[in-house]
Amino acid sequence: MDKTLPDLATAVAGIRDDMTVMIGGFGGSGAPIELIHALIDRFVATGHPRGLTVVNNNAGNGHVGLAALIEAGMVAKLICSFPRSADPVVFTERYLAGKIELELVPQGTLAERIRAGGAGIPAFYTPTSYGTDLAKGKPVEVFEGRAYVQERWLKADCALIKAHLGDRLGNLTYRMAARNFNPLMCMAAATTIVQVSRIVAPGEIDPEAVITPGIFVQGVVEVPDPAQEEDLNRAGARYPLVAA
Amino acid sequence: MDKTLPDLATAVAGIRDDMTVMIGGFGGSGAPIELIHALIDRFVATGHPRGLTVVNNNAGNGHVGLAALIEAGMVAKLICSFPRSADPVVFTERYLAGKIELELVPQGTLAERIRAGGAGIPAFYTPTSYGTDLAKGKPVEVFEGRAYVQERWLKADCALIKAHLGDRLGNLTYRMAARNFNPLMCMAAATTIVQVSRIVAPGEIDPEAVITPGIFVQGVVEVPDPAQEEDLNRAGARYPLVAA
Amino acid sequence: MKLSPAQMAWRAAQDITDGAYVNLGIGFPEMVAKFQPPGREAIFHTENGILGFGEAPPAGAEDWDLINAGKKAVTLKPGTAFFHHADSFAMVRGGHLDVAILGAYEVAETGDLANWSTGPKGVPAVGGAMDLVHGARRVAVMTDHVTKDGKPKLLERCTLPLTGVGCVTRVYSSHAVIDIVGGRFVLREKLPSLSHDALQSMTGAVLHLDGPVADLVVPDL
Amino acid sequence: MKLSPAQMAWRAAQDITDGAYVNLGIGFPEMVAKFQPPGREAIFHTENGILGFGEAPPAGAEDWDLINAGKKAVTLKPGTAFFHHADSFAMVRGGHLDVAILGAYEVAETGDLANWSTGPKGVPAVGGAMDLVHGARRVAVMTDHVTKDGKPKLLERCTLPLTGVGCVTRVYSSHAVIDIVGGRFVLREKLPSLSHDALQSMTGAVLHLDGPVADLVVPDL
Repeated sequence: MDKTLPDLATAVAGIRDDMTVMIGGFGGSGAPIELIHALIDRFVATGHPRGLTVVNNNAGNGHVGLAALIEAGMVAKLICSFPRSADPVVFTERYLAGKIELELVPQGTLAERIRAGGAGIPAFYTPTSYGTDLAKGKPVEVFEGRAYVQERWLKADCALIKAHLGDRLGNLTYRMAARNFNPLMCMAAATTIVQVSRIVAPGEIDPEAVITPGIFVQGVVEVPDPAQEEDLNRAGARYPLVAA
Repeated sequence: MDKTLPDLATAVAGIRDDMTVMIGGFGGSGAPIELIHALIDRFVATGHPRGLTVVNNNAGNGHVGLAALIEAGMVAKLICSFPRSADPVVFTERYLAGKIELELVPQGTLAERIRAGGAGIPAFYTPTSYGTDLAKGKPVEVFEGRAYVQERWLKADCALIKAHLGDRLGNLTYRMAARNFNPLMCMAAATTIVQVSRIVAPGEIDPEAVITPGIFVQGVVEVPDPAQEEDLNRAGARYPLVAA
Repeated sequence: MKLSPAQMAWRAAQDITDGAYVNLGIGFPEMVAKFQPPGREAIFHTENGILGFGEAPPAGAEDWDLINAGKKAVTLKPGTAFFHHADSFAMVRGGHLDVAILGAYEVAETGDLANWSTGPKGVPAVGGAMDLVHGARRVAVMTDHVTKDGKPKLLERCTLPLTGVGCVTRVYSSHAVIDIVGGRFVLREKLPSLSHDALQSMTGAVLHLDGPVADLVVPDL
Repeated sequence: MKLSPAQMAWRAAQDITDGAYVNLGIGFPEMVAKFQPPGREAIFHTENGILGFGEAPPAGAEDWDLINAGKKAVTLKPGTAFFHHADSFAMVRGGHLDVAILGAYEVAETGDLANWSTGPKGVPAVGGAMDLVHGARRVAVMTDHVTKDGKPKLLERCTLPLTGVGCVTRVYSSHAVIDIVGGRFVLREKLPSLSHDALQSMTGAVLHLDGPVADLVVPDL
């Protein structure tokens, strides 16, 4: 069993038009910038994939990573909790122009819906959003005298993930708070593609330290010195490098 | 903030009659034998606590640990998935004599109910047990053409937990498969009491390696060389040492 | 005269007990962490998966994998723990946090909070606020007493989309400390220079009294 | 003449593909791990929180914190991972396992399985079976073709309490390999020495044919 992939282009080759794609990260931490940029490269070369539904906590910042994916016109719908950032202009303009659909989900509900998708739980109840606009149209049930909203699982065709170490079996570790949504999305996608800073031999990751067991991972590609969205934005970067 | 406790007697002092107590472990691995025995000591000395509802995957093995707790007559009801073991005589006799109540729960549902209790999810849907006797009386709902059973959260007044390393803030690690139900039960109890093999200074546990963050823990007591249920049973041990 | 955000944060910090687990909302509430009274150790939680983090690093020393919910860099402390988002919100939703302190657009005497949407125009963003208001054992709000236009933010009923129903129990405003008890605002502290009538005129619902009103005195910050 | 449990396990092992994630039920199914065909690497999951564990250690070298769901000692292998019970059953319920191989009291032509309760007498015990039958992508059963009393275990309908409805797709019995397709038993392989009529007489429901029936040939084990 060898889940390692030779390069980024191969890693993103399976993503097709209209798929639902989960993208890990919280803001820039844990965002798989290189995988996203490889997907943009494919779109620039082939016109595909497009019409994507993207699940991420945010909506991109500046003109790299998720923001660049949106700016390239590849995203039809975004499912997120917080589409604001230091420089949200790419999403904001498209959203206000009606060019991109938004499903706003409270952050904890978003995390739990993704976990539920990975754990085979089609629905669960949460107190979150009860009595608010975000609960409209959702079933409400009272348990032990308190009202809860029924939320549904969230799954994806593919997840693009950033981890720290990975082995050929797909076992992963993360780096500090770059963990965030990444382990959950690994569980909830039919195909989970991970960029890691280093591919190590099986056993080099302490079995106690594995955060994502390999069963949740389909492909691992090494990206030795991954870019940080924050650094790119502070440098005024854009992707693709030749701006529109 | 210092959650460390001076001794086992202090650790179990807060458990009162008729409480629901979660006890970690899967068979003997991860079973907090010393905490259980301290609780038996208190019962022998004071006649309390009794009438306990115990949540554990199993029903004890031999005449130590959970089996001894049952044998002492302290347990009114057991919530578990698999009340069989190499030597299940203590539970079996009481159960067949109608002296102890049993709520049998599929293992994955038991784990998820406990997690739900800890995560503020009052109910969720699972395919597990659909169409079986264990689903009787439970609501069924169809999602995407498949039938699911609604299960409810499970919480406890107290959890007795075995971990490996712990610090004064309550951060914990576990040892191999002794992890099992322990981290979930830490989340689901109002008061979580943990025996650890070693208390270390905050920071000695790598922040990436913390399995149970301290927020889920109320008390930590050091038990340097914890007994393994399997070893005790192979040696024919009984607890209390003077058998009834 | 009114309290600065730092002064409001200082006042809110005085109510945080030793050993409390605390989540501070993005923006001004983040300042509360700086004003922990000596001898008390609160442990701060951030939605993106850190418990027990330390203060901001010096400029240039940031690690962008070590940030808080506001995407600002933080630091490690002995005893810090990392976890994923589902575990993070298990802490929130499961009732394990002692206190959440959030910002507000509007607070109602019913305890309702509106802090995520200014209406149908613009881009809505909710983040973790809706989870926090139904998860933390105590939900407090830190806010200017009135809007930039001078309109009351403490109201009989919220006019903006709600974040949560009946969730707020204390408001640290720029002019007063007000509890919400039984569907009523109860004034606990006000700036000494401010009359009750003046405060009432800045408030969109009746300020009730339940015992003496203390002077709201804070250090220069 | 019939297959031993080891021989049934050998036969079941031949169907496990390279790279498959597999859960083996307590008891005889655990033997399947020993008979992986050369060149194939299956990864074994145990409900109590280990993925990718190795075979049993020598007697005396057991670590009782390193056990499988049957409480038998196992070993580490390069790439082993530990996790808690909720994550373990997320793997099961979430459809991440390729195969589960379980024992059976009864199997019906509908795919229903009964393997947890022999009725109201005795102590019921379900463990992880009910989760596995609705979680793994392929659920197979390994069982003697008949009970110790010679009664059929493959039936039109189960008489004992069900573990799961319509979940089993293949039976490795002591005498045959039988698929369950569209609510019917379809015979795929049988012991060469056994006539179709003899096998049918040991079976509590009609054995259908869908193409040729292969000889069930296994090594001496």
